[in-house]
Amino acid sequence: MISASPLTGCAALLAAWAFIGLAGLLRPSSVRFAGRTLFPLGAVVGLALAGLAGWSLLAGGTEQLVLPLGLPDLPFHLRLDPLSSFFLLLLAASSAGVSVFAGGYFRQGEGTAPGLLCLQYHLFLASMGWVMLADDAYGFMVAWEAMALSSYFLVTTQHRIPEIRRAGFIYLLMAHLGAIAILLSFGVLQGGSWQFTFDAMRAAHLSPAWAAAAFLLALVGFGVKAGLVPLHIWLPEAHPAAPSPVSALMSGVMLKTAVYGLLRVTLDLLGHPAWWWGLVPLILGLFTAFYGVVFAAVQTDMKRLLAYSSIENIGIVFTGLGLSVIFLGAGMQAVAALALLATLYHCLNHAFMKSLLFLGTGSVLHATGERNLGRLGGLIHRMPWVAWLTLVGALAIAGLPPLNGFVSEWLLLQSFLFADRVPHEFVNLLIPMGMALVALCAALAGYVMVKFFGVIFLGQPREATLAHAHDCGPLERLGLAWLALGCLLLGLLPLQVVAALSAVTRQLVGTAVPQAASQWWLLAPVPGRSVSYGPLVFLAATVGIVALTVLAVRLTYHQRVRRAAAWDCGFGLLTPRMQDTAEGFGQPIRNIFQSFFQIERELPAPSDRAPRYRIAIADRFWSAVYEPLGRSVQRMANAVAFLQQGRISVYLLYSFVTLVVLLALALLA
Amino acid sequence: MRPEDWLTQLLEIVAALAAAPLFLGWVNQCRAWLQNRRAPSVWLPYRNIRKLFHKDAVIAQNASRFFRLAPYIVFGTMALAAAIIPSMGTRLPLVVSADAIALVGLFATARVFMSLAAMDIGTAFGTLGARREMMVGFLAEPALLMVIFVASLLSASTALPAITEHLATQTLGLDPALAFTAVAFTLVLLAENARIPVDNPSTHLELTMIHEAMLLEYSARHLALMEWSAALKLFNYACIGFALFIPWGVATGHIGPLGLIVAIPTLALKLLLAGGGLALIETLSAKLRVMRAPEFLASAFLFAVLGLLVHVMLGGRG
Amino acid sequence: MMPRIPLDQQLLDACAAVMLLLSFAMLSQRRVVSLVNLYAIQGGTLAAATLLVAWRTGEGHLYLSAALTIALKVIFLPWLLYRLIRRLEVYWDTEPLLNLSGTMLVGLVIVVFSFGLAQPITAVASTATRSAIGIAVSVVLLAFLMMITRRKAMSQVVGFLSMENGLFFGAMSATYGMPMVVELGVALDVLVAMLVLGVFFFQIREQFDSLDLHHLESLKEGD
Amino acid sequence: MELLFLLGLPVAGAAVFAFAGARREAPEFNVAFSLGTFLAACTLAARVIREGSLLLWREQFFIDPFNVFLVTLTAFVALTTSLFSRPYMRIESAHGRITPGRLKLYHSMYQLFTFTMLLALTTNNMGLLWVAMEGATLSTVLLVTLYRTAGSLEAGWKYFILCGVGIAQALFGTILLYFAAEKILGAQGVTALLWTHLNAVKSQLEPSVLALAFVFLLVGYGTKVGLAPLHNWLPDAHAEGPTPISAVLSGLLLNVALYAVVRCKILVEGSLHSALPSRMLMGFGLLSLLLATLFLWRQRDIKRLFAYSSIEHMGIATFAFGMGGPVANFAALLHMTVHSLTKSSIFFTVGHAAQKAGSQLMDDIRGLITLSPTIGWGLMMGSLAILGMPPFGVFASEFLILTTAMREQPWATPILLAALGIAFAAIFGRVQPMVFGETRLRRLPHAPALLPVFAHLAIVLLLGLYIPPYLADWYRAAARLIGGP
Repeated sequence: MISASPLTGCAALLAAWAFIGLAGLLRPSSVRFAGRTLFPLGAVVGLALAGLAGWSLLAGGTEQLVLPLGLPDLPFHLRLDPLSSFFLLLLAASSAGVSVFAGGYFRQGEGTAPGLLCLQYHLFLASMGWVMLADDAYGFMVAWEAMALSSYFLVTTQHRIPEIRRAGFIYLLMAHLGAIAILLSFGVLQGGSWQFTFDAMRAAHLSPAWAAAAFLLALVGFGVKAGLVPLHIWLPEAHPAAPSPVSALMSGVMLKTAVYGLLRVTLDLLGHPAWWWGLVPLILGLFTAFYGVVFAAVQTDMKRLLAYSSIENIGIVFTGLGLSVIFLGAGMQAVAALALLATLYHCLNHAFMKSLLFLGTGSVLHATGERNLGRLGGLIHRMPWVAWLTLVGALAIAGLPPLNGFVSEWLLLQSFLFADRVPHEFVNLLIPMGMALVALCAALAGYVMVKFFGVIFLGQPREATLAHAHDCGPLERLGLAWLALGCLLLGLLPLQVVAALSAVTRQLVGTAVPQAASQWWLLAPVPGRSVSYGPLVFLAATVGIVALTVLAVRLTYHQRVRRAAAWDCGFGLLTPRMQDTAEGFGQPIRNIFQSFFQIERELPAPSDRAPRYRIAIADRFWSAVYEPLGRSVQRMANAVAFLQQGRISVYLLYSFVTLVVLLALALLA
Repeated sequence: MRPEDWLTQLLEIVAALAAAPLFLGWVNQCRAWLQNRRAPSVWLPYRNIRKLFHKDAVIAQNASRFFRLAPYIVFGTMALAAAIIPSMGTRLPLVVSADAIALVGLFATARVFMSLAAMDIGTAFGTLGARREMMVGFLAEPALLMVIFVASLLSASTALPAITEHLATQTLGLDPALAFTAVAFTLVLLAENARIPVDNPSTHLELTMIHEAMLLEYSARHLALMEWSAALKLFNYACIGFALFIPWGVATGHIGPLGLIVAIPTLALKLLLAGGGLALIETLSAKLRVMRAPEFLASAFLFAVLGLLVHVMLGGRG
Repeated sequence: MMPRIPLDQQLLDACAAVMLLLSFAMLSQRRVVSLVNLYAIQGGTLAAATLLVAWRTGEGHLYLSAALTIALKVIFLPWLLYRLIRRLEVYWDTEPLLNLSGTMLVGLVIVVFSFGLAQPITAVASTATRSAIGIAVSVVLLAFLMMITRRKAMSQVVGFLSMENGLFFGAMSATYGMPMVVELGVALDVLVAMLVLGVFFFQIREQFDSLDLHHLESLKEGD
Repeated sequence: MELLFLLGLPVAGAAVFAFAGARREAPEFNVAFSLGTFLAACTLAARVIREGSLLLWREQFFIDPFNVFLVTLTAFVALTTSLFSRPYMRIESAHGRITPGRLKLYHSMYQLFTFTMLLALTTNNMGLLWVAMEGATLSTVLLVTLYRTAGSLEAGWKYFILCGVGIAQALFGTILLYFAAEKILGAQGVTALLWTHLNAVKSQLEPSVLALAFVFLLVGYGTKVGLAPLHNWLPDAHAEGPTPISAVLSGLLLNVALYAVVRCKILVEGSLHSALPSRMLMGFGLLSLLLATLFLWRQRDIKRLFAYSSIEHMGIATFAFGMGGPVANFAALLHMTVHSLTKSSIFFTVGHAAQKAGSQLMDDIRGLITLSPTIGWGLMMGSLAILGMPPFGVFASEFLILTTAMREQPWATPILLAALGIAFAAIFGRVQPMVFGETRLRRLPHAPALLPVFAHLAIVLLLGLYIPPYLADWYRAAARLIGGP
């Protein structure tokens, strides 16, 4: 019954990942075997999968497959349609780079044994792939939780460190709660047909109330995984705790599985969303984006900074998603397609940019053993490869043309500009504010990235030990280069990407964005408006002018350059301590958005022998939501504990009373 | 695209490169007049640049390649920006490849490279300048975007030529939305070009300076390029302002010699007026403390958003 | 003139009344030895009632069960309990958790409730003894109450046993007894239970050297 | 014939061990007897697969889809537990916690307990069912007090009294059932207590009487299921007895008691035609779930922790039976199966962990995987499985239960959500530091038994991904049999 086809191919490749992982158990403690053989192999599988997924995305077909596994009445269904192909592509393409990097990254004696690590890592990949292929609720949930579980074990690789254990615990707890919410949403979706296949859910007819309930449940469930504020608290804990390649996968890919799930439920299974649904993800997304970027700006741990920046990007993605739902509900298919396009594009971009950055931090971590920005600096001299490749990611995520981050933000803003066409006055007013917020977030992202790159790689080394930092190995370079190349190409060939994505938009909102311009290098997707963007020309022009300038300068003027000590207004005794620290760089943001943070300062007194300045910034949601929650549970637990005093007479009394009460009930009934 | 379009394109770039320092000089001269000082020559910026190009470059030992690359990048982006702003004609070949949002992106690129370069040496002033520059930037950039969005909502496009053509062909009348955004834009222009009240281009007082602090380590040709691109930036902002708010006179449609004959003088006139106005503002206002700058820019942002809301509430005419 | 109730019927009702009376007596009795006496008498009454019914209905297995009752509940178990009491020197129970008058009051309420409970059953019962079902229920629940209120392990056990009596009485009066196999099984269980308890008492005794239940209140949640 | 072996072997075993239970190789014999029982159960199951339901020995015994898998499961868990208790008991005596005499008692009672379980499952006679349930209490009460510590004695006493009293209520319920039945089936109570006959005529039974009967039966057997607020004996008995007993109590006794409750529910519902029994089950289920999770929150003793988790899961299953209908019943049956497998495997690992730490306090157990990875991973996996993490089978049942509840009883879903969340936080938050982190545990004199642990987990994993067709058919048939409101 199983014949050769893209779907079976993808399934086979996922299985291959799983087997590579299992192979790790053959020589669990051998770094060479896992690193030099298995991880690169995994990367190759990733490339193959990417090719396959890309091909089926362009083909735009849909095929299904039923596995002889699962519950008796509900075997695992698989389905490969444009949407899943796209996210598979995202997963495979970015994970290829990460896997290669990981091959060079993992060292001996890092908690979990390399072989086991390899197993968990590849199971993580495979389960993510399965999530995107699953076509029934049960299979989806199994894959979903398998993903959470494998990533949990990866996060707790260094399980001897209490903070990391705590992070893992919070992560898995939140993931579990989210999973239950998703499960309940599926319970609504099956619409009493007791068929848990997605086909049945597509066919089921739900009353508006039930449909809304399903949507909101799904939003909560997937929102937890995506890190939507206020469900985000696990993310800044777990992502930094994991080894860098894993952080890269979690931020770059795993968050997107949540987006995939929400898209699947909202636009595919539910089908006809009401326009007001979109407001929820729109508002939440905007808030998330802003919250994330503001917190990223004040972080002092480089991986936490990136984690918060992931929150920001997820916020932007959800904004686009909400926007497209609103447009769709208002019957503006073409614009909805544009917004959806922006969403998907941003997912793809973020997968590459964020993975790249996390891998960069990984190399820095290995070279210096430092995560604290306050102890880094000047690494561009010691590790040029990492520095320049990371720079690409940083510029991309800051949304600068002609790199990829800019394209998706451009598309998003373009779709925002249709706000005044929505036939709902209130929304008309609301959406421009959203546009303003998105602009602000984009600008702040630039701030964050200048801080990130500048403090780590530029300036003078803040610690003497940094002088011994070494550049990363060949495998790591390969991985970084692959991702950087991705950022560049996605930025330069938007038209081709958009063309590939049109199959997805066609599947989800029934239409693809138009391509007004005839030139292959010109992106003009905006329906009914003559707006276009041609990054290739853009780049060519810039490079051209720069080259001309350089040439002109070289030809006309002498090349004499003298090296001297830094001028610094003639101030001689320059020490590295005089540069801005990360705290210093975040200070304006701290002042401007004071109300967001829960700040505790430790200021030195004038008389201090060893003056010390410390500042700790906490997430308000902990103290506002989660700690009270825990306390109330504790209180309830204490309250009920009173019931069990150890007195047998009391216990007998319970039985007696129960008996009497039930008898009375039975008599009355 | 016709060949003469390419010609206009080239003309614009060259004109911008050539006129930018002059414009800067003009502004300084006006300022001097208004402050009863003996005005420096209008050509001073040119001499300055030329002098710098002849000097030997002195670079700090721990400067990386990035430090030397940055000036060229900044200069290149500014030149490209000049190319895509319809200051004389709207039929520009390069314009199709970058709309207003991309233009803002270009400015952002320049800013990021400049700040990173400033951080490269690792001096106190450099990082301080970079930080302040980014702080100004992350508030000014969205404000500028908002300004542009209002215009593009009016003209249903973010392509600058389209905006200009639409506004130019519009019957002259006061649009409250545009009025608001005009105010916002002026504020942004002041902030982005390191003018009073946000920054003072003619001081090296470390506590207050922003833009200059970033250039401290540069010398000779690198500094020249930086100065030049600063001038270009001012010029570009002025041209954006014209394109959005007083687009009349810009040659729309396929441009002929006649069109240019009208366009060039009008542009010159506009520049003269704008320079005077700018100098006036700078003279009348006092330098703000750096910590007040965010409030200043927030108000700019507010004006822009108000313009947007007003536009929407009055039922967009887009 | 009212129809004359047959003699055996009167006797049966008398037995029922005695059972109830005994339960109350046990509820109030604080001397452990006399508790056991009461229990033995209750067993005897139960046996008598069983015999009466057997004689009246001529059901063979009821004779057997009566014999079983006498052997187990009138002779063996009381004997066992006496021995335990002597060996462990537990003659008095301390003040019950609920004082006497209170217990009595609750007991009365329970009796009323039981009659209400028994109504639907007696309504459909066809046995001559159906009127006794309510009594059986109240015997069971009173024994329950006794177990709740007592503080000494020994008297709790007696309560447990008298609950067993109530159950048998109920079975007898509702359905002329259970199938033989069941009755045997139940009897066996009671027997084993008692033996186990015997072992238990000694274990508890050697652990705490007393059978007071307040020793057995350390495993708990509340603190 | 198979039935003879199934019931005969344990009795024989009990008799043998009563004399030879203290010998050095007694544990091996214990395993042998359990193995024999298991084989008998397998042949029986095979026969059921071949011929369908069976009525044996003048209808006194019967095997139908509802109890066949429970019989097999019981025999299997009894076998694995005996495997586990081999090293466990040796280590205990090496640590000097039990004497040879008690070892004798232990082995003999262990077999007897197995017998009562199997009898309760296979008998067709409600009276015998009661007798067997009481027998189960009696045979385990002395095992709970095996260590003769103050705590164990207290636990044993509470176990004895509470279950004794409870079971007495069940007897009264049985009497009422008989009373109602003989009206229809005639006296000479040979057939009147046979479940099959009762089931045949259930619609004619007097509703008012059956309603009362059900209350008594529910309270009676419910006490042994551990439904709140009748559960108070359960944590003490689990925590104080030797771990193999905790394993079989959680893994088998609770299942059998629930089985009895459901058997009664089938009859009563058939006669009542009202949702009363279902409502009562749902109420008990949710109450147990909620209370158990709240108690979980403040546990310090590891065995108490998992005892409460047993209450929680029994609550879930009861709730599912209460909802009724093919899906929920199917899920509940699956849940009974996977819970008993998972929970017993957890107790296996817990037992060894406690031996390593020399204490049952969770604060004393740290960093298992650093010292003995297998036990550590076993505990981790088991806990994750019991917490409903896929791809383990517990997730499969909870998946069906939750989705059903979302459609059928939406009002209950917030409770379920909260309860599952709290349970997860409570259990996983304690298991993680026990498994991970630095360690200060000691080595054991005998190699721990790992086969049972991973055998159970493997089966649970399998059930999450693939349920054998005949098992599925049994579940379906049983689900149909149980029906619903």
